[in-house]
Amino acid sequence: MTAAAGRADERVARAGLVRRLLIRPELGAVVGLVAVFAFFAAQSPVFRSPQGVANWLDPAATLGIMAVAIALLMIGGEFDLSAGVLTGTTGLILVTLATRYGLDVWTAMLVGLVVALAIGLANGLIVTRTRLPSFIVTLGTFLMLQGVNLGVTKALTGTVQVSGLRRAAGYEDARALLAGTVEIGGTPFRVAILWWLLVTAVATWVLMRSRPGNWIFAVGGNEQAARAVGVPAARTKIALFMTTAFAAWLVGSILALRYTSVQANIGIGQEFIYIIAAVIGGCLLTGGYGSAIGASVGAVIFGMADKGIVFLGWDADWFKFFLGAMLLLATLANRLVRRYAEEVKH
Amino acid sequence: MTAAAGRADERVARAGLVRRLLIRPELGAVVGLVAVFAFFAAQSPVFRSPQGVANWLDPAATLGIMAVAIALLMIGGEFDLSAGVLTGTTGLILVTLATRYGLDVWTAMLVGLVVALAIGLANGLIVTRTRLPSFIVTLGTFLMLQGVNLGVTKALTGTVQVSGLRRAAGYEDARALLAGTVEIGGTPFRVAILWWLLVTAVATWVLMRSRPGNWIFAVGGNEQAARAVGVPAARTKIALFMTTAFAAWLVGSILALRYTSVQANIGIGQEFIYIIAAVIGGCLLTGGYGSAIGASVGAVIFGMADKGIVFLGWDADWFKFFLGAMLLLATLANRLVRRYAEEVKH
Amino acid sequence: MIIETRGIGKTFGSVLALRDVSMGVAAGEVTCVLGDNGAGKSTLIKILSGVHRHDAGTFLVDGREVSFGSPREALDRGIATVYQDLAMIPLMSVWRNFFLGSEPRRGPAFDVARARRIAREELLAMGIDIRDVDQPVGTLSGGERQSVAIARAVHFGARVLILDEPTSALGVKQAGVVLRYIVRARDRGLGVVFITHNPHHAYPVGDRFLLLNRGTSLGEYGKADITREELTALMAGGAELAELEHELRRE
Amino acid sequence: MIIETRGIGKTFGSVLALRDVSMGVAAGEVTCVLGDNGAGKSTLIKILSGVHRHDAGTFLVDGREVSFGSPREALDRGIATVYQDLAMIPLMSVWRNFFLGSEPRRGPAFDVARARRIAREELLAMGIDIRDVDQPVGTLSGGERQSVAIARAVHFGARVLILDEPTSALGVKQAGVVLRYIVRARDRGLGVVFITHNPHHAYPVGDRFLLLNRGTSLGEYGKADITREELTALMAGGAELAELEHELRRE
Amino acid sequence: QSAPASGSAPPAASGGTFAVITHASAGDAFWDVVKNGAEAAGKQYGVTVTYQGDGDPGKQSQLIDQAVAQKVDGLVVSMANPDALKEAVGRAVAAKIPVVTINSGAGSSKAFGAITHVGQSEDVAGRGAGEQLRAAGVTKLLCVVHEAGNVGLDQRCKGAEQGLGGTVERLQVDVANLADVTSKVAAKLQSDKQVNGVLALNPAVAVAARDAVKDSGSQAKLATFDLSGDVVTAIKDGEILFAVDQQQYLQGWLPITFLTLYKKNLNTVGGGLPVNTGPGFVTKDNAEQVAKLAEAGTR
Ligand SMILES: Nc1ncnc2c1ncn2[C@@H]1O[C@H](COP(=O)(O)OP(=O)(O)OP(=O)(O)O)[C@@H](O)[C@H]1O
Ligand SMILES: Nc1ncnc2c1ncn2[C@@H]1O[C@H](COP(=O)(O)OP(=O)(O)OP(=O)(O)O)[C@@H](O)[C@H]1O
Ligand SMILES: [Mg+2]
Ligand SMILES: [Mg+2]
Repeated sequence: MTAAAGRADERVARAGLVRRLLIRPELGAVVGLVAVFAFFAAQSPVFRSPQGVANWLDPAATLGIMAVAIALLMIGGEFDLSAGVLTGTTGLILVTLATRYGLDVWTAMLVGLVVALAIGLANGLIVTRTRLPSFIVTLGTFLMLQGVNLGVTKALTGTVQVSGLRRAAGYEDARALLAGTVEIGGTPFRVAILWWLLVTAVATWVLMRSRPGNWIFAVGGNEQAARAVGVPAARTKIALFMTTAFAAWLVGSILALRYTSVQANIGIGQEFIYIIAAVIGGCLLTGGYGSAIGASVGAVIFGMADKGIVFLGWDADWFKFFLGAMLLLATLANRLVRRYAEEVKH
Repeated sequence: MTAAAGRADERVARAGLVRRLLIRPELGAVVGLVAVFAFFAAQSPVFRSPQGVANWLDPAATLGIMAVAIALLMIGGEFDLSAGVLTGTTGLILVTLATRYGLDVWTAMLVGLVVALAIGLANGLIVTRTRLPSFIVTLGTFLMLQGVNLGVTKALTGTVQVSGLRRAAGYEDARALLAGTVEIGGTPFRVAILWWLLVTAVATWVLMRSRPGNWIFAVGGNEQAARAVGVPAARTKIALFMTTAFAAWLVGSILALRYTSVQANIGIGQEFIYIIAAVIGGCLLTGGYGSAIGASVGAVIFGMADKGIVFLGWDADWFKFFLGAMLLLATLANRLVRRYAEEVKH
Repeated sequence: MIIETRGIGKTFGSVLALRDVSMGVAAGEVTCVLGDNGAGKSTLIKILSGVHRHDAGTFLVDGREVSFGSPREALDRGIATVYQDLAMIPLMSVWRNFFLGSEPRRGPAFDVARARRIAREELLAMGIDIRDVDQPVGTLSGGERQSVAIARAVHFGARVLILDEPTSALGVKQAGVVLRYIVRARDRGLGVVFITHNPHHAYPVGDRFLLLNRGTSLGEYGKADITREELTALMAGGAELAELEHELRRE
Repeated sequence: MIIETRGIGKTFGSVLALRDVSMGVAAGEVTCVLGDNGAGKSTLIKILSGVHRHDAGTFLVDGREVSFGSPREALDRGIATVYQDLAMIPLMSVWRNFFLGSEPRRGPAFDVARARRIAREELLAMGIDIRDVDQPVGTLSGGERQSVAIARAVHFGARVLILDEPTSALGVKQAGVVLRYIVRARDRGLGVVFITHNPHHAYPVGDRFLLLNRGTSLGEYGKADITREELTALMAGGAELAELEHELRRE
Repeated sequence: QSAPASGSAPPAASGGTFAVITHASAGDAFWDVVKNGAEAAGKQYGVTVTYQGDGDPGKQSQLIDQAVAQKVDGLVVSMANPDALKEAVGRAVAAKIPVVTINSGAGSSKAFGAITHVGQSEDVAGRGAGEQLRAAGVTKLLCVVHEAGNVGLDQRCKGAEQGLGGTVERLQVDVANLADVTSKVAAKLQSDKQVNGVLALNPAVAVAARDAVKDSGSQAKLATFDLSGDVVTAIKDGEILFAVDQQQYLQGWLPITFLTLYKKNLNTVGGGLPVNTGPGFVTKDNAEQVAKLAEAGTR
């Protein structure tokens, strides 16, 4: 009755490679990606030109970095609504310190990183200690950071925007590393794209091939059961909040270096776009399921739909309408493919 | 060994009435309410004056109507991100039809109601048919409605705001019913407050004392198990989406009648405030738990904090900071009280 | 025969959970479904009760072919089920769970007082003395939860009662109560489908025995055709159990 | 005694789940915990394994008083547990569940290949032939799921193995395998705590029997002090079972 | 509470309390200068100035109601949506609180009972920008709207359309995400080569649009509303043609001045006619002078 390991089981129907691939969370999203790309590329030659690709990949990269971090957090069963504003906070710290207090860019970035990690730690500690839903806790930090961004910037500089980073020491180096461009086939692409690919690769490795990855799935799937087998649930969640904060710092620094100025209300509303990208990419809102690659694909789908409409020149008043329809169709395609993959017989 | 029903069980410690009350989801929120009220009332005489109370009860009422509907939906395990924009849609329909197409106010409101219910139905059908998460589906409708609000308003009127409802037929009657004021002790209070109390009462009755109420808890708690015992899960969810749409219509009409003009971007961002109020009031984001009264209390807490900060005259730049801190503290108080109630011995 | 299946089968993606199973449930008879873990017992009864749709073979109720789209349709034909893993809503109170889907009404309202009373009475009748029917089901012990599900199915069971491992989490006394319920239901003319791993529970109450193994049927036996020892032997896949008892006792 | 409790108790809000229970677990011995549904068995073992903190009495491990704040602390002292209701993460694959919290490493990485292989082997050794260790646990049958949990606890069990109704969802053959595991663990010098409702499972393997009733202890018996019939009678709350068998057979 | 309060609860001993209530959310670059102006005037005259704002006309009228409940000595209101504010302003006037309207709403100001109006509506400023762009040879203009459905922004674009006399296309962007602004503007410029002018309505958007013009290799002329340090630098460098400067500092300073005078001396300024504050333009010629002022948040 016990079959030798490795012998084919008569109770398992032959599953084609294609179907096995389609079952992965991210490969459903890839179908949405292809559909959206095909739609726009067919109608707009600029959209599919290298220059066009560089154009829509650029915002997809910064969104993707955040979406990947948020996806990890969501797989771990938590939300972070403060991540968007935190990109602003880190940017403001960088520019203010480098332009008003004479720090060089690297030191200013380091201070920003420390503050970001402290905020991530605080989020994590409050969530794990009080057991309040992270939706509420990070909503609190979201609002508080918004106030701090505005209040502190006003108090220190008298305006709601700080600028002039270009003149700071170390600016050129930092810019080349984080906000420069690389030429590929004659078209300049933003280096942010490389950072994004790196973040996605690392996150995927952590999720699939490391112990913490196993813990992330577990605390999101059933925290109590995970604790019962000895998973350090609180530490895992705190680490996830700090990862998100790290990503926010990275994105905040990239944007501050690129535009050399930061407005105090930057990043507000972005937190939901991160979540949207993660969900399009197959993350469950209830936790325990999802993938980093999926979130990246979700970011690209969002970026393509968002820019593609502009490339097609559709009426700006109806922009949001098309965007909504596009997202719905992309997720639907994704879902249909997955269901097909799961249900196909033999 | 089987104890007669009704006989006190030696395994149950005596539970004081106070503790039994505190265990209810909404009574935890009430503690947050009292704390926030005491805080502001102590510092601002205007805040506790009848006029001040009328002042902060007014936004709490419209928020409360929506929060109650969203709370029902969340108990049923779903989100509706399109509810905020839908208040704008119904308002725009009302004002446009009544001012540009000569319909009287009542007919225009009826059209708005039909459209709202159709949108709720569509949300519900898409969610139950495709099994996509409602977060994504209603995000799609949210964006699409935003586009429609702007696009249609621009197309029909050439501007982004329509006004002039005051001159429409039937305006005075409709206004008296939905947007008028009633004098209590010499201070005018908005009738919206009465509508809000009515909505809360009806929702509470439905939840606690009707069959659909039982189904709502069940589909939110475990949809598959609920289906397995014969609960019409899809119909319950669709009804919940339509209830939310109804509430959005009610609030949209109240606001349109009160301000006689509607801007095409109205209601954007409100969807989260509804969810916030529901969560402050004790609803679980994962569904299956919560109360309508709690959501109403959450709305009052939010309204008090929102207006109280203005009454105290704190710097507007820091407004969001105080709001965030206030919400966090209110939910924390709520949670501590509940945990105390659950853990106290004998 | 109230319920009959002919060569029924079910596939989940690439997993063949059930293949070519034929069985019947007659009024006034208890059909026991026996088999190893993962043999497909739960899958079979989920088809009977409308949770899954079969994808091979025919499924007849009262001689007419059906394919249930939802458990409601099965319930409407008088098929009540206790599931192994789809039992209860943890956050809801005992009495709300008890009446879920079949709430008693008074006028337009849910008759809460009656629901509370009946839930408590039915549970007491099963020998489960719940402290407080307002307790969320999630805080009950495993066996208490199972008892609530059984009491519910028995209370609402109309023509066919399906029980998926109802006694596994129960104490000896409570299991006895359930077995008695099964016999009583049978005597009232209900058809009962009873899944268990315990031959001591199956043999005394069963009239027919359907044996499943790795998704397929090993045959259906009438009580007359099989002795308790044969049944036990078949369930244990040979003489394993006797040997085990022996082995354990030795030490 | 590896583990000892003296007059231990636990309250949930107003519910007194456990009162004044004293017991011991010695190396090389099997302690069976028996009792009706809701008697407090799971509550007791959750205290032993660090899920709940006791709020009365003393709890000693290796003679020193402890109060575990988390299951990790219990695991670190070599106490491995199979829970009745906190078993598995449904959306995770079998092998990920199997090694959850104790992942094998190769360098900084989770040694996935080894984890897969060991999970499959350990399950095969239990007589559970999982088709595909990549299958999410949520799609396994009830018994298969239970087997994964047991195989895990046995694999990692260091000094004390606690099993909360491990055999209730298992087929006869699989239950036999588990009983054999218990005996083997005992022979290797582990202390075993075994909860079951089946006296036929408890008596052959148990060395001591702790009887719980409505949250309190009815006493702890050595195997020498009690016969199988007395045990069965005590578990069934008197002569009920015999009477039942008789009653059912009559018809 | 340690709010770094420029306007805190206890009214200052002397002059009284004036509330400024606008239709902009906190942190908006344009309105922040208005706020600075009002607060500076408050300090100058020894009166307490509170500033609140909300883009939702309903919320704005609630803020007015609150100010009335607090019995302030004067009210400064921007009226992007006069119809919606009619009743709230009416209640303030009925409570004998002097009201000065600012920015938009000049047409309704007198009818609602305000003592005067300061500033001019956004479409006048927009018209000015359109005329300047036409002079620079722009025929097809891209108006970058960073908040869909915002009345003020819509009026700016409409004004520009009138002033330009050519085609104006609108583009919706998200001001909270500058990378998005850059790539959307670039996308538009790449896909529609006819566009030879871009009008940003916010300085941060202008900086992002500058990158977009560069990235896409377009020759489009760029202009913007409002100032920031980076915008002034870009004007000096010739990357931005000009910035519309409504001198909105005055829209904060003057009303407080007028209300103080009204309170002390019952002066009314302008005799019911609006007092205009602009628009002015910052170009290469005068950029140097205003650079410092923009950094300080008064221009
Ligand atoms: N939704 C599903 N997706 C994939 N496989 C499934 C699904 N449900 C069941 N299976 C597989 O089908 C087989 C039969 O499962 P089933 O639950 O019917 O077994 P069972 O006989 O009830 O076992 P047990 O006695 O352990 O409860 C199992 O091997 C299980 O892994
Ligand atoms: N978290 C909790 N909150 C409230 N009551 C609880 C909680 N956990 C357990 N109880 C109660 O404590 C009592 C003992 O539960 P326990 O799970 O220990 O029983 P058990 O002996 O394991 O029963 P079974 O054999 O049915 O599994 C039960 O009546 C249960 O309702
Ligand atoms: Mg089963
Ligand atoms: Mg138990």
